Amino acid sequence: LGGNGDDEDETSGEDELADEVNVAIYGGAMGDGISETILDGFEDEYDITVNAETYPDNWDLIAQVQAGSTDLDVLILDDTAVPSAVSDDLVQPIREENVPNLDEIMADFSPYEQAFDPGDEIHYGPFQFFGDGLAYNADVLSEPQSWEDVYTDETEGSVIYTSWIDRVVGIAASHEGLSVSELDQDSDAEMEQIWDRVESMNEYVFEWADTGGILQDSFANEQALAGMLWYGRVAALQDDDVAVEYTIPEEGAPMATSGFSVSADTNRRYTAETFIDYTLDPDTQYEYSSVMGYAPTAEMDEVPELVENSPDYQNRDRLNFWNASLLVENMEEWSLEFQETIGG
Amino acid sequence: MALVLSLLGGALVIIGAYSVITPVPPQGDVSFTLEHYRRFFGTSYYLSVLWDSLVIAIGTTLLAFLLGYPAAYLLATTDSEHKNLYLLMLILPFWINVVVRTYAWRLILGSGGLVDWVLYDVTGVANESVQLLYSRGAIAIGLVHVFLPFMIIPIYVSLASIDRSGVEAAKNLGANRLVAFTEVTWPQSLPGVAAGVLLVFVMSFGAFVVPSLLGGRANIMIANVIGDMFGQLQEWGLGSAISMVFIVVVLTIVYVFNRWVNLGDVYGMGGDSE
Amino acid sequence: MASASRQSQGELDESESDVILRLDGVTKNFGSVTAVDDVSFSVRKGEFFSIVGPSGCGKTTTLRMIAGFEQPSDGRILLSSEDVSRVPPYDRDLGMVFQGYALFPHKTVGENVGFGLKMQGEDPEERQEHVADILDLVDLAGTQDRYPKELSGGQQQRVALARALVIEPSVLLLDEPLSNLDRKLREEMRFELKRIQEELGITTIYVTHDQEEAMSMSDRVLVLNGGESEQVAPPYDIYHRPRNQFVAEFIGDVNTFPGTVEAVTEDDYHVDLETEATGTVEVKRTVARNEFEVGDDVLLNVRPEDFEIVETGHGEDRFTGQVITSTFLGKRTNLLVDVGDQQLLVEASGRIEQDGSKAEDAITISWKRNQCILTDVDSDHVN
Amino acid sequence: MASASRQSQGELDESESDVILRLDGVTKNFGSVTAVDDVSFSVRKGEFFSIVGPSGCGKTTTLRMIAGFEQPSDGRILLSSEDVSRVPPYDRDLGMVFQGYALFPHKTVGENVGFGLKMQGEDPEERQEHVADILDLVDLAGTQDRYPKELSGGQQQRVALARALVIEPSVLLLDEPLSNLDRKLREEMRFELKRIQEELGITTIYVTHDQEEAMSMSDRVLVLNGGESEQVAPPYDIYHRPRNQFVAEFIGDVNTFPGTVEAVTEDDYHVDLETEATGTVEVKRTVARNEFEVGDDVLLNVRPEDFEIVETGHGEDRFTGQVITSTFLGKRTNLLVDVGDQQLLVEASGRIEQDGSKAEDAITISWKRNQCILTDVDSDHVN
Amino acid sequence: MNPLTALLHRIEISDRTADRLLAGHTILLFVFIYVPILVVALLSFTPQEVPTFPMPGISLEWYGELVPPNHNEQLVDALFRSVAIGILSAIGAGIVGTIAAFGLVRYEFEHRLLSRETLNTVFLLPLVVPWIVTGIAVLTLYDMIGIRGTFFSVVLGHVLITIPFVVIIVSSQLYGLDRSIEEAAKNLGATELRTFYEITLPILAPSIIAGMLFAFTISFDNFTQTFFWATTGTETLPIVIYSMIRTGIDPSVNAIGTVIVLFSLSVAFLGERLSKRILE
Ligand SMILES: Nc1ncnc2c1ncn2[C@@H]1O[C@H](COP(=O)(O)OP(=O)(O)OP(=O)(O)O)[C@@H](O)[C@H]1O
Ligand SMILES: Nc1ncnc2c1ncn2[C@@H]1O[C@H](COP(=O)(O)OP(=O)(O)OP(=O)(O)O)[C@@H](O)[C@H]1O
Ligand SMILES: [Mg+2]
Ligand SMILES: [Mg+2]
Repeated sequence: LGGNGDDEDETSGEDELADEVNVAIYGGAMGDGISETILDGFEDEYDITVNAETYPDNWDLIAQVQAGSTDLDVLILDDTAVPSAVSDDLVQPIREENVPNLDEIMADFSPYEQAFDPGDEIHYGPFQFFGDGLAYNADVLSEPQSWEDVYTDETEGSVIYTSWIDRVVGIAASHEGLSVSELDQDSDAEMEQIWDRVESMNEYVFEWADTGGILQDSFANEQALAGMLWYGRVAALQDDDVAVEYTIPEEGAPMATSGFSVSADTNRRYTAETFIDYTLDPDTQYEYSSVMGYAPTAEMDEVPELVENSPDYQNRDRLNFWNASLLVENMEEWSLEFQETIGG
Repeated sequence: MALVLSLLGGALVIIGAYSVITPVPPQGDVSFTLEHYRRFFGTSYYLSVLWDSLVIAIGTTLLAFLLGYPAAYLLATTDSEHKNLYLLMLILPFWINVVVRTYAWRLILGSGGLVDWVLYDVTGVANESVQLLYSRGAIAIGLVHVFLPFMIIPIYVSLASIDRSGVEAAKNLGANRLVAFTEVTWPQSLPGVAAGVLLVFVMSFGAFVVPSLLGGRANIMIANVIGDMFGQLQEWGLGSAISMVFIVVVLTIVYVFNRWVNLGDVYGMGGDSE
Repeated sequence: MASASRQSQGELDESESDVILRLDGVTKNFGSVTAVDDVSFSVRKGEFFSIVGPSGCGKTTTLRMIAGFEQPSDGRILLSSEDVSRVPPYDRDLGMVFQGYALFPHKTVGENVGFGLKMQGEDPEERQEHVADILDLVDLAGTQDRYPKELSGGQQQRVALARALVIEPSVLLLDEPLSNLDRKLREEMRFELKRIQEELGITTIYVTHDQEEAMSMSDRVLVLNGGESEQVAPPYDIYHRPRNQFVAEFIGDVNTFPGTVEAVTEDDYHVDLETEATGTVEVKRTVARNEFEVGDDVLLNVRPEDFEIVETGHGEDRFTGQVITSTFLGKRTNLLVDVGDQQLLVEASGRIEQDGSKAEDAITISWKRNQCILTDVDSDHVN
Repeated sequence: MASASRQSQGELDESESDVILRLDGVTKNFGSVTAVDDVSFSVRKGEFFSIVGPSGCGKTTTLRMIAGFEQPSDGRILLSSEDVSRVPPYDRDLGMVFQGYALFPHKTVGENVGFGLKMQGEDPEERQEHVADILDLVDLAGTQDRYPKELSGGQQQRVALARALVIEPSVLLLDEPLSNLDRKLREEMRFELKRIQEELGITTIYVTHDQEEAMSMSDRVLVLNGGESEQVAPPYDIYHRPRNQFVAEFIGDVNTFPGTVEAVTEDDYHVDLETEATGTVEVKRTVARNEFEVGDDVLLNVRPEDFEIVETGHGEDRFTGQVITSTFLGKRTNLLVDVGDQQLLVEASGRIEQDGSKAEDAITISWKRNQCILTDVDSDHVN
Repeated sequence: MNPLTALLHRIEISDRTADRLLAGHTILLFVFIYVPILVVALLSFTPQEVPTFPMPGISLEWYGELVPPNHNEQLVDALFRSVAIGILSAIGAGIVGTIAAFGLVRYEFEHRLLSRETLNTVFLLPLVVPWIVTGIAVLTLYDMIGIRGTFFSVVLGHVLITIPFVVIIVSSQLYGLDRSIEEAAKNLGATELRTFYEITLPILAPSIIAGMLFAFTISFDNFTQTFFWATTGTETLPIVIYSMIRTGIDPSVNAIGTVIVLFSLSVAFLGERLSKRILE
């Protein structure tokens, strides 16, 4: 089948750019940031219409794709969701020759190097990374060095974390000085340690929120004096003159990347790849990270000031990736354990 | 019409099938299994969430009824010409997205919120900061707020259709206002009460947004568990099984309730209730 | 102009000791509508008192004020000489039968009837006996466990009656209780009602728009018109000596002849009629309710049944005319007779068709002097 | 046993050319209830035909089958000699006035009345004219723009009538159109209806439970009872020569004396009454509708108005008795007279109270031989 | 008299007191309903990105997000799309629900399985089945019949979930409808169809509209199912708002809510004024 004749539509036009591309992104502030920099930039550069569809999080997106609803070409994913997306055939391999900017990614985050994209083929191109570090109200607390430092009389009932199970286990593990990259699947003792920690954290926690919005609001109106919040949101709160600071404790913290994958049933594969390539372009990343404050994955000589000040960027060595397959395997069990721990 | 019905039937068949096969969604070889149900019934946590949801739904329904009935009564018996406007005013706030409204409740109920401000900062009734969020009570308040019109409107309709001379007859026979109400008005308003109670109960039993925003993780309801199964946890089989159990539980309750107050009445069929 | 004698023969003496209910200048306004306008009357213990009048004349409103469902805008209502304006309906000790019965649809007949007793705190067993007794009285024994909708209209009406009666109220109020029944049943119920009323000797106030009903049952009748009281009198007086033209016309059919009082003798009025067919007519003074003077414009009314079909002949009390229509009604036949400048409604025996007088026939009719009604020309008409 | 002569004098000859509607053995079952049972009759063009009977006897069902809202379970309905069982209601060319008027509450009077014309596709201007004309006819000119609820009951009734008339239907069906009106208004409307019917010469089928109404307006009357046809005849016959005891009792009050036929002469039946007060009575054979033989048990019925109060005296047609109650009805007074083994209802003139006869008085009454009704003892009674 | 009745019997409440109590209760109820709405409205004027109380000042910034040229296109587009879907679904549910109500009330069901009770339950089902379940399952069906992701499929789905409201409200009025009015129309020459739209429909209009109002409300506010059914270009307002939850909703959403409620309240007030004008 050649590139001529009556088959000359988008499907067979393997190496041709389509007129438009449908991209799934997160909603809210991050969505706005992506939209303003990456999407608009891509549209301008390639004269392709980008249709953005926003999602609350990874799992909603995956559920929708699983159920069959999508005319999406490009999906946004966090690395923790990549293994299940790959094993459920929701995404297809990226043809490396079409995405030369994959090589720009620092080794730390490269899908070639990291366990989150198992197998020989590449399915995912991360464009930012961020830690699940510790945010705190600077009026009340001085900069904590350790996770332990935030548990004071004052913060009892004023700590907030998320209920996402990877974060719950990851942060509790970090408290114990365990790295989520190296959790021992077979060690009951480790897990027991983690659940005991969750239980003791729970005494200070007023809410395990399931949306980032609640995390952010809680810090903004000072209900939360300490807990989890991403650097990008902290930076935004600081703009609103909220006395909130962000740090990575010395025990370390879990980290994640966000990136794009090519949808398994797209018929604009080449365009999708071109888009991903664009997102990985250091210039694009520079632009994006200067707005959002999340650190770029590309190797670059100079990072924006906002990123420069980012504890995520400064303490990259304290951040650990998840052992994603371990996570996927145990999620339901952990989730149940977590609910029972906090619900009793 | 047939399209709509078959849509619903089809949906039920699919969920029913998902609850007894593996893997879900089906890929390659599919085999029959009762594992999903075994997991559900074997886990006391799921059962306790189901039970707690039931309790919250009943509490919400009761609260909505207690708040809604007198208002429906007043609206049904008033001679005000603005009656329709008042009824409309009950519904219009609900055109603000439920998330936005529920967020507003967070600001009212949370510590540092409106209630706290009034009770602690201004009046000093409370001697420490008041935190009403993250409790079953907060869920109930939020749910009542969301579902109140569904309680009020049916009760209003049924009260408005009662012949007022019955109350006068009762008074003439020596009943004071309260007795005339309990003996005459109340029993005749039961069809509307049944409709309202049914709607609010069913909808609050399956509530999703309000518990997750107001109740906190420790107080999630069954729909949140189902949501997790289809979302974060990717356990569609278990999610389908929980859904099937939930549907059966609701339908059983609805059925028992209907035996008690004749469903025909709910639809205004009137007639042979005993 | 006639000087109407305002002495009202139907009214009771204020001091009369057995007055149980008295309305004293009672007025009721609904916004700008005056539903009842300065109405006064008294009802004696044991009396059967009816209120009649056209639709919207204020009958129901009057009854509702007595029952305590409305407050008079002005005037007083006295029950057993006590002003009841501050007494709520449930403390007035009045039984009421509502126009639409107002039975409790969700209660059985037994529960409906027993409701008042329950309110009085009577214990269930006694109550059951009482209910059974009263159901017996209204001929509904054994229907205790049925629901109102399982009964026919007439039976429902009797349940409503039993419910009002069982509490042995001092006064029974009835608002058009028979209006929903068919003619046959209505007549039966009328009879029944009267029997029960007499058996129990209960004071009864009865609202109806059916004149015949009011007359057949009542000791006295109040005629209301546009909220105002037109006359209070026993049925015979209301029918034969109405105070004014409104009452005359409302309470039955009349043939009206305008005229002028020509002379007044000790016994008679000489009335000069304006019709061609007859000249001056002498009317007994006792027949007229009001006093007239020479020169007063009056109306002379003859009821259809007061005409007689006679052999041909002449005279001032005779008319010869043409039958225009003849309507067979069973008991009687109504003839519409054209007597030149007027059409007269004449009631004849029901067998007249067989007897001969059919449409198109010429007949002669006469009426008796003392069987006519003389009213003031300025008084209201039925519109 | 009496051999009733089944020749029905009210029925029309099948072949008669001006029959517009014919029911032929029509039966209607609702589940196990037989609402109408093998009813047959024919209606002539221009005729005013009434259907009467007690509540639930099948009047409305019969009318609804004619209109096409119900299908007969058995039998045929012919309109202008054409079987209409397959013709939907909107193609039957019948006007109908419903019991509750069934006016369209959301349309003005003009739109209500014009609805039928609109369905016929008449253009708006012509329609307006037509509507105005017919509203004129029913005396409602100028009410076009009002809504039904803004009219009084009587006016609504006339709108319903106008709505049915304006399409000039071949037959007009009326289901108790006057039952919701008060007595005065009902009598007026009766007259009005009859006038319009005659003016337009329109065939009319009129359902009522009011016997007097049926008789006063109709050319012929059908009496239904429990779904079955009891008699079809002109009013006079129905009243004075009822086919059986049911019709006699339903169509008016009767005083009934059981007896046995003792002898049959050319002109008379000799009936031996079982009452003590009277012995054998001779009744003209022409008076009885059915033929009787010697030994037949019969009922002899006398209508209250067929009694006469006479001077004291004796004889086989006289009763002397005690007045138990006397009910003043205006036109007339009903006396309940105790004559020993029976109580008789006697109708006297309305002035009797003044004339003397009051309760407790002894009076003598008589009746005329040829003014009685003889029926088969086995026929139905009004229950 | 049972003890409760006996107790109540002893409580004398004058009509005035009772009316006041009721009025007081109802006013409190309206306060309860409107307090969160007021909070939403207040927050729409905050100058902050993450609103807190007390507000540090007043700003119209978030209303700027709604009006061109600097408007948040996604949000505003979604608003108009939601209104369109809401209206179409309300119309759809109005039609289907009315027909269903007719079937329920008018049709004589003889079959044991197809009884009125069964059908009543069937029409309640869309309420009973957890929303996420209908969301996913119906989506799977859409995928099978190939209408997934279309605007039509979203409307169709909304019709499904809003039908119960129309059915309940319409069937109760239909039950009380005097059938002789329809028969009168047929008697005057109107065919079945003509009778329906000339007579039945206008008379049922109030309850159909009430049912449609509920339907619109449900559709306008629905997230769970719509999330699965909608796709690029068919996202509704709730979906856009939900997608913001992950990182925090900005007050432009409050501004939208405020505009919606103010707009609909004024339409309601005006409507009431107008209808009174017309009636008088
Ligand atoms: N609640 C009310 N508000 C305003 N007007 C009223 C009210 N109740 C009665 N009216 C008016 O008062 C007048 C008298 O009404 P009422 O019901 O007493 O008449 P009625 O004699 O009983 O008539 P009917 O024979 O039709 O029952 C009527 O004009 C009526 O419209
Ligand atoms: N749709 C129906 N289903 C079952 N039974 C019916 C139905 N319609 C009428 N009937 C029964 O048929 C009988 C005759 O009813 P119909 O309405 O014809 O009486 P009617 O003579 O018009 O009475 P009324 O004077 O009370 O109006 C009654 O026993 C009634 O209960
Ligand atoms: Mg009245
Ligand atoms: Mg009937």
